[in-house]
Amino acid sequence: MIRVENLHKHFGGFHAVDGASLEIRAGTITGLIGPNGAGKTTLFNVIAGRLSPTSGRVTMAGEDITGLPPHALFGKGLLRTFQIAHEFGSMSVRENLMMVPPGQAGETLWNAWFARSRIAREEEALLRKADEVLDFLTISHLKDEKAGNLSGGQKKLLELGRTMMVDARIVFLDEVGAGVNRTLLNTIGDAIVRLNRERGYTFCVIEHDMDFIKRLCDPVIVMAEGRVLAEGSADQIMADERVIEAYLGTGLKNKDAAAGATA
Amino acid sequence: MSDPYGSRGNNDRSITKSNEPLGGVSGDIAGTGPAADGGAAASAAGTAFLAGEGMTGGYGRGADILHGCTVAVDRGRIAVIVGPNGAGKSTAMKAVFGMLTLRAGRVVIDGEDITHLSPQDRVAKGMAFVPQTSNIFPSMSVEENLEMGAFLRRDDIRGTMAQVYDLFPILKEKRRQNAGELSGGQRQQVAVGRALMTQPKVLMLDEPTAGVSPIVMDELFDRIIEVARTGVTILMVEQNARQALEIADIGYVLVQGANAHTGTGAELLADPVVRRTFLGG
Amino acid sequence: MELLNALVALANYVVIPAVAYGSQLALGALGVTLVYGILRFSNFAHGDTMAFGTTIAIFFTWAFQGLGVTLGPLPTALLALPLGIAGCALFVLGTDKVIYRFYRRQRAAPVILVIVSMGVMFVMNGVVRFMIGVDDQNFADGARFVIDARSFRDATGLDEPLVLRLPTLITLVTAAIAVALLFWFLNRTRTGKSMRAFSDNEDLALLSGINPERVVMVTWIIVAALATTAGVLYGLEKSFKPFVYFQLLLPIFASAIVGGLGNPVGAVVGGFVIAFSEVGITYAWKKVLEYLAPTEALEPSGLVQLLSTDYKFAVSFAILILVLLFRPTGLFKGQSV
Amino acid sequence: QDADPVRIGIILGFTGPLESITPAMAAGAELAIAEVNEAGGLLEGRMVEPVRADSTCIDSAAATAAAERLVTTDGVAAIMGADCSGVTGAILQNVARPNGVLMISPSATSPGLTDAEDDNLFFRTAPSDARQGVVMAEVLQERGITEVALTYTNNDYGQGLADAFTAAFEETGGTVTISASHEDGKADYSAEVGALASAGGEMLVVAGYTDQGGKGIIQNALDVGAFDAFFLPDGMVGQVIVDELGSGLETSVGTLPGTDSAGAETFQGLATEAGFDGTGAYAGESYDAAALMMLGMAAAGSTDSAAVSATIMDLANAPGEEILPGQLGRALELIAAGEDIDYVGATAVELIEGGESAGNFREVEFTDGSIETVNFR
Amino acid sequence: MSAVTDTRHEGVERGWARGAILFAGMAALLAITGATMSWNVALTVLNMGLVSGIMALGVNLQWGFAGLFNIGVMGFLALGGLACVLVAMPPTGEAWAAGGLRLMAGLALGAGTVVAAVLLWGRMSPGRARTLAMLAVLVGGFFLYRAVLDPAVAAVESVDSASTGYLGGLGLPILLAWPVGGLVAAGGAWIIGKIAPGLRSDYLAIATLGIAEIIIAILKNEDWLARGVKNVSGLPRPVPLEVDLQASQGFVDRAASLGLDPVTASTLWVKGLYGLLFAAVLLILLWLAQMALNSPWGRMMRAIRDNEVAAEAMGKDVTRRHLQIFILGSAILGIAGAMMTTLDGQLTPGTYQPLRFTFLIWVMVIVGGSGNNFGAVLGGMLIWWLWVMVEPMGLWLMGAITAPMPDGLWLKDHLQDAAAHMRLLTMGLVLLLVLRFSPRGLLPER
Ligand SMILES: Nc1ncnc2c1ncn2[C@@H]1O[C@H](COP(=O)(O)OP(=O)(O)OP(=O)(O)O)[C@@H](O)[C@H]1O
Ligand SMILES: Nc1ncnc2c1ncn2[C@@H]1O[C@H](COP(=O)(O)OP(=O)(O)OP(=O)(O)O)[C@@H](O)[C@H]1O
Ligand SMILES: [Mg+2]
Ligand SMILES: [Mg+2]
Repeated sequence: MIRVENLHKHFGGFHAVDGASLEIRAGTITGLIGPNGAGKTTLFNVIAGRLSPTSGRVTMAGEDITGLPPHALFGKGLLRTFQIAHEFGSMSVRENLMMVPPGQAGETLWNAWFARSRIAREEEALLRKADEVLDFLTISHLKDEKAGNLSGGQKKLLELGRTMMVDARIVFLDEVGAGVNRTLLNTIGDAIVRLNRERGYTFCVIEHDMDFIKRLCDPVIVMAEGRVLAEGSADQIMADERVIEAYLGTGLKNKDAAAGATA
Repeated sequence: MSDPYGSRGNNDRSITKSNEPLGGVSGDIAGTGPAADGGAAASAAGTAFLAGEGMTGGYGRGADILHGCTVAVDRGRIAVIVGPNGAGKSTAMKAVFGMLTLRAGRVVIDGEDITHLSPQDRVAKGMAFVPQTSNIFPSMSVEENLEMGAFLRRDDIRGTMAQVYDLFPILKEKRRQNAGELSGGQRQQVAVGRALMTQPKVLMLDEPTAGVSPIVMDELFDRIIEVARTGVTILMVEQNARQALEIADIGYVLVQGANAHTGTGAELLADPVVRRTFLGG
Repeated sequence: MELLNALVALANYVVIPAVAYGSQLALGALGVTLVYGILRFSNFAHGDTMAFGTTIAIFFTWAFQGLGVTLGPLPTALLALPLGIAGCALFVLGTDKVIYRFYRRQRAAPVILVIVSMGVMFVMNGVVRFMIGVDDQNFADGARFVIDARSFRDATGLDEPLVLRLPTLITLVTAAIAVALLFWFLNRTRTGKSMRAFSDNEDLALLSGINPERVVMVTWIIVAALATTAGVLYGLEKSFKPFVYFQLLLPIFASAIVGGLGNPVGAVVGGFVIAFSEVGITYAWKKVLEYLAPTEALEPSGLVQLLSTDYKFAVSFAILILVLLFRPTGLFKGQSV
Repeated sequence: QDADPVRIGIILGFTGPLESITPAMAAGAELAIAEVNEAGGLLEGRMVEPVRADSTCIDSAAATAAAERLVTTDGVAAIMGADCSGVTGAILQNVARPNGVLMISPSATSPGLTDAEDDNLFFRTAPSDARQGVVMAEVLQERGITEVALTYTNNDYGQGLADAFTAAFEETGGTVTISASHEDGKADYSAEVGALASAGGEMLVVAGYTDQGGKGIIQNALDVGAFDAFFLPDGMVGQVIVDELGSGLETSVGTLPGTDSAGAETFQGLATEAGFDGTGAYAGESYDAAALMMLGMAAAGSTDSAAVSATIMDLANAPGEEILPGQLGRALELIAAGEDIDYVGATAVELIEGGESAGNFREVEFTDGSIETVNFR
Repeated sequence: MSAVTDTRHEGVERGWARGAILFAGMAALLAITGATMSWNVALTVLNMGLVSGIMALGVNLQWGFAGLFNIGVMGFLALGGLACVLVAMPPTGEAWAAGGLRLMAGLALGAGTVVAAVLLWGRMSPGRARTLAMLAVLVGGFFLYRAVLDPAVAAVESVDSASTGYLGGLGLPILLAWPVGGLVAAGGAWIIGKIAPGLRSDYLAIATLGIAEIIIAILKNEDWLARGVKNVSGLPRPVPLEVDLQASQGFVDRAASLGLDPVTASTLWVKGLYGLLFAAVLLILLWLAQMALNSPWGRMMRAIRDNEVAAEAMGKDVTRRHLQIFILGSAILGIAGAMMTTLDGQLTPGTYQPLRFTFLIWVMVIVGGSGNNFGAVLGGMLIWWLWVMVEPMGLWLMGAITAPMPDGLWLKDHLQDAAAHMRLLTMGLVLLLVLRFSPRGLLPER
């Protein structure tokens, strides 16, 4: 679905993405992991049109989409969430969702003035849809709250919720799990799987929670220092020496000591 | 970004307000919360080094978020708060740090009631806090961020800074870069590093590991244990609850602004209800 | 010789005036940029703050002159400057206490503060006119020139004069010192860094033990010092008139913005960009070309002026826009709240 | 008698770009009013009361509202003002004409106002630009100057005068090397001076105001040694500029309205006594405007503007006994006695068709820090 | 949680109540003005207040809806004013004959040069050749343009320069100038939006300010267009002249039957007519703005204002929407500018000063409550009322202060000399007071 070819993104002298080539195959839930600063978010930003690459090419289903603006990519069914939540702070939670669907009749001024009833019908449907999503995310009691007042985790949920408002072809999730309660994250994981199976969405998921990755993703791509370090199934990856050294580590050194302290 | 004159930082106004004096706080702490088995918490609060007791309050003039919530931790121990999103964990932390006007309850450190102190004064008392969001100075360099952590210190800070760089090697590499240009996990490391620079007596961390890679997370938890061993009292909120509870001396589960479960980290981890409902099975 | 004449003409009519005006703008813009950088709003009262500080300095200058105290070749006003700064600082601190602080506590959006500063501007406007009236005030004394036209001609034998005024020189030196000091202060000192921290993330600054009231106070004092210095130096070189000081606001803002808001170096460079584009673009090259033309026949018949001076503001703004097109947050990557 | 006072509106830009000129103008008008009151008032002892209002000079809507207040609330019988042409036009069309109120402007010189529909309610005591331009050209020609640079304040006064002067000067065979406008109240005039210097000329003609951009230009030109001789038309001639620039003007000349009558000097004396600068731009014109309208009321025997305005031309022009500043009492007596007067005033008022001043001019030099009349034209 | 919805609903109701009370208060202020000063003054203030309300509405559209910091308001108002001249003044046949067509050709050449350069830039591949080619087109075009234009301008301007000296207008009814003013301003905004689509916050602000200054410079110095600083006065009016009414027997009789003298009746009648026209325009625009704000379109705009990056990622074309709202807001400003010029009856480029025509409008929007259309309109009317009333208020204040002082005291004289400046001081004080008690504006955005 998405193919990245020898992509570079430089900030001044720093090579945040340094010749990454990878493919996200249609119909998969691809995991993208790697140490902090590996260039994952930067890669997302380049694919989603937020940053323009220094060099390299991105194609979507064979079509060159390098350098297209984000809104155009959204139109092609490419959705993304932000690692650092980007909510519309002064709008209500529900409005945050209702604004998402593209091509709403009411987004044209003419209709806003002269086709009020058509808009009303459309809004009705949007409202129902939004409420469903909020129910799913367990934040429906907050639907009229200003998004800026949400808790850290709730904002991340809202990020996710926005991608659920429309039919997408591919969704990029940048650490939706960080700050989200694990029990809820499991539910979210189930939903991702369902969307993937039932509606054929492709997902690309950045996450540091290996349980989550293991449960959902195949294949998993590991990035380090702006390049692809390894690719394979979750189990393969987790057994890979290089990945363990660069990313996973070997667990708490002081674990026993910690237990001691508790006693 | 798009709002040239939008506000910066978070929007809760109460932060800069000095706390108004509270009239007639009842000492009856255990009775204030609807906690299921919050009793342990309440009793622990009596002697703890740091305690927020029966805290009730919310943002500005809005509805109460906290309902008689109690958290307490002994000197040199680690307390972990877990709970669903929006339970009021961060709010509780802010309340302990004086960034929220309490309508009832009090905050005690080392036997001294500090309910009326401003956040600044609490910093002077040796408390340090890493907020969950906007926890760095984006247009200052990494090194300056760390320096700001040590703002109130008069002694030589180079040693501490070296320790922080040891803990987070990537920060040393990026020390001249503006913190706002860092990756999500790197920012988080800066935020924790800033708090460590304070050399606090009490270290409060709101989800320090969110977005941090496993290897760094392990380092971080290790470091927290080490820090606690030096006598620093630690209060943290975590969603990586299982790892966090493993190192916790005491754990609190908050639900809807009230204590739902309290126990040692191991107890909570062993409790199937807690595991299923809050720790993701 | 001819070449020298051409160069001297250019220096005298373009370079030196632009440098003088540029450094005046720079000093003003430093104040604007500092308020923007630390307190995060565009302070419309800055022109009137300059006028206020200058007014006080003028009163003291007159007092000193009356007492016969002077600085020799230097203008007496320099002696009165610290007192003007003190008075101005007191006033702006008072303003902050009574007015701005309330909105800061309220966490009001910066645009509210902008409008509030307009309110302050109106009030200061009245206060200044009440104190010193609306007229031109000339308070310069001491030597006016470092090099004057006649002695330059006599000394060099050139046709063209070259003039360097003492206030110009003082302004230039002061602006250079001020920007260096400010840069050093903000980037190297604890207080300076704490001010930047406050501007970056107010809540976190609080959590780091930074006292916001102190930050604000220091900011205002520096702003008062910059504003008064800028006002006095401008007044020495040209003259003091409240309305003109208000009018100075626009080029000062333009300088601060084109340089990149919040950046002291940007403010200075911005000041020179604005000054040079105002003075330079509309220059009529006739004289210079006459000197350069090898034969009479080649001398220009017209003025050789790109655009008439009618359009000098338009041109300087056009250049400003052009700069912003290529650098949307100013030459030195300014802040943008 | 304690009859109702006759009110006269004085609407000038007390705030805004011309705020430093207007106080002396208002004082001039009020001087005339005080003089009339001293002489026993108008229309069987009614005192005259000035009511000030702010035209802001630039804000037509605010000026209109202020004038509306003068007319409909304060009930002024006539308006002395306004100063800037824009607001003057707005007040004339939106307040004075609809309410049929007489208006005499001391300073609005826009040629456009000449043709404006005014129902014969509008007069000006400021001299015509056209006439002054010719006078200026004559003076220069007699002094043997054939090449000048010209800068003018970018408003109708400046531009009108510049056009008139250029035409007249070129007719006499002179060359204007450059004609550059300048904006008042700006921070820096180096660009203008640079261009003017580059164009060159024996003299720099500065058609501006004493304490506005005009002064800035002269100061700048002197400082950088671009010009050392200046020609100053009426707006530029004032004690202020002589005081401030001192010896810099030694070789300069100027023109300003006036006849060989002692009007101007007398007025300056009176002004000094009253505590303001009588040489300020348009101070004399303001005195004359106020004086004329009061004399008109006396002559018409009422405050009705239609009646008053019918008398203005007669009063201002010959024949009749010449009236100088300080002689308003005498004028009132003459009028009461039914005799003809010719109001000369501070600026040698002579109204021509269209209700504006024909203008006689004095040629002045600036020696030893004072303004000396050397010739009359 | 229904409690949340309830409080919100309550908030909305309270908002309405507050709005109603404040507007009633505004009406009361005008009524008091009418009763104590005169109804003519009250109507004068009301009329310009309505126009100010429209101006504030335009700024609010840009700032309150979309967060675009436009401080070039003055320029758009001036463009509206220019439209009045171009539409309503009679054409100057002689000037047209002297060089009108050549002038038009010159302008077309200028525009053509720019278009050619832009096309070239788009067609050619990046590189030095492109830069050189474009420079060549621009420089060549510029000289050609000047060569054609300059003589034409000289010819046109020399036609009876004291009273015409310009091309004149189309001689159409002046009411037509209002929509045309909107169009002209919209055109200006379109150009700006095309040139500087990426600028934000204060950087956009200074760019718009610059463009406004450029527009004013052109108006002041291009005499062939609208006489420059020589001003165009005597614009036709959409309502009858007072003097004509006073001369009409029918009107005088009707006035007499109401117990009014002809002067009062005619001035009030004319002002009333203006008021009706302005109110009609204001209501239409207010309705349109309100409908737009409370629609998915408004929601989208608020989203863009809140977070451009996220809005872009959610498929909204931020640049286009910014351009759209910038044009709309500017068009409203253009309409207001044309209305103001119509009311003044003249175009005087020298009077366009940022303090009055940009910053004061901003004060209106913020004091009224940015993001709230009714707030903006209220702010427009209130601040205008103040702007006019602070003068007598200031004088009164000074009078009250100096009254107890003995005559001849220097302080008294000094104070009385400064009385005129009490105007701005009072304005400042009232402004600070209002913002003190409602820091988010009188009618804050909900
Ligand atoms: N605007 C920028 N300027 C300079 N360097 C940048 C910028 N943005 C990112 N970087 C650097 O690029 C590198 C990659 O950042 P990126 O955000 O892509 O990492 P990541 O893989 O998403 O990490 P994390 O897991 O912490 O989110 C980091 O080292 C970061 O410091
Ligand atoms: N500034 C604020 N103003 C008003 N309400 C707020 C504000 N911040 C948070 N809230 C509300 O308070 C409740 C508790 O928020 P809090 O941030 O304490 O949750 P949390 O337990 O930290 O959740 P998370 O795990 O998602 O961070 C939430 O419902 C949230 O909507
Ligand atoms: Mg990332
Ligand atoms: Mg939280």
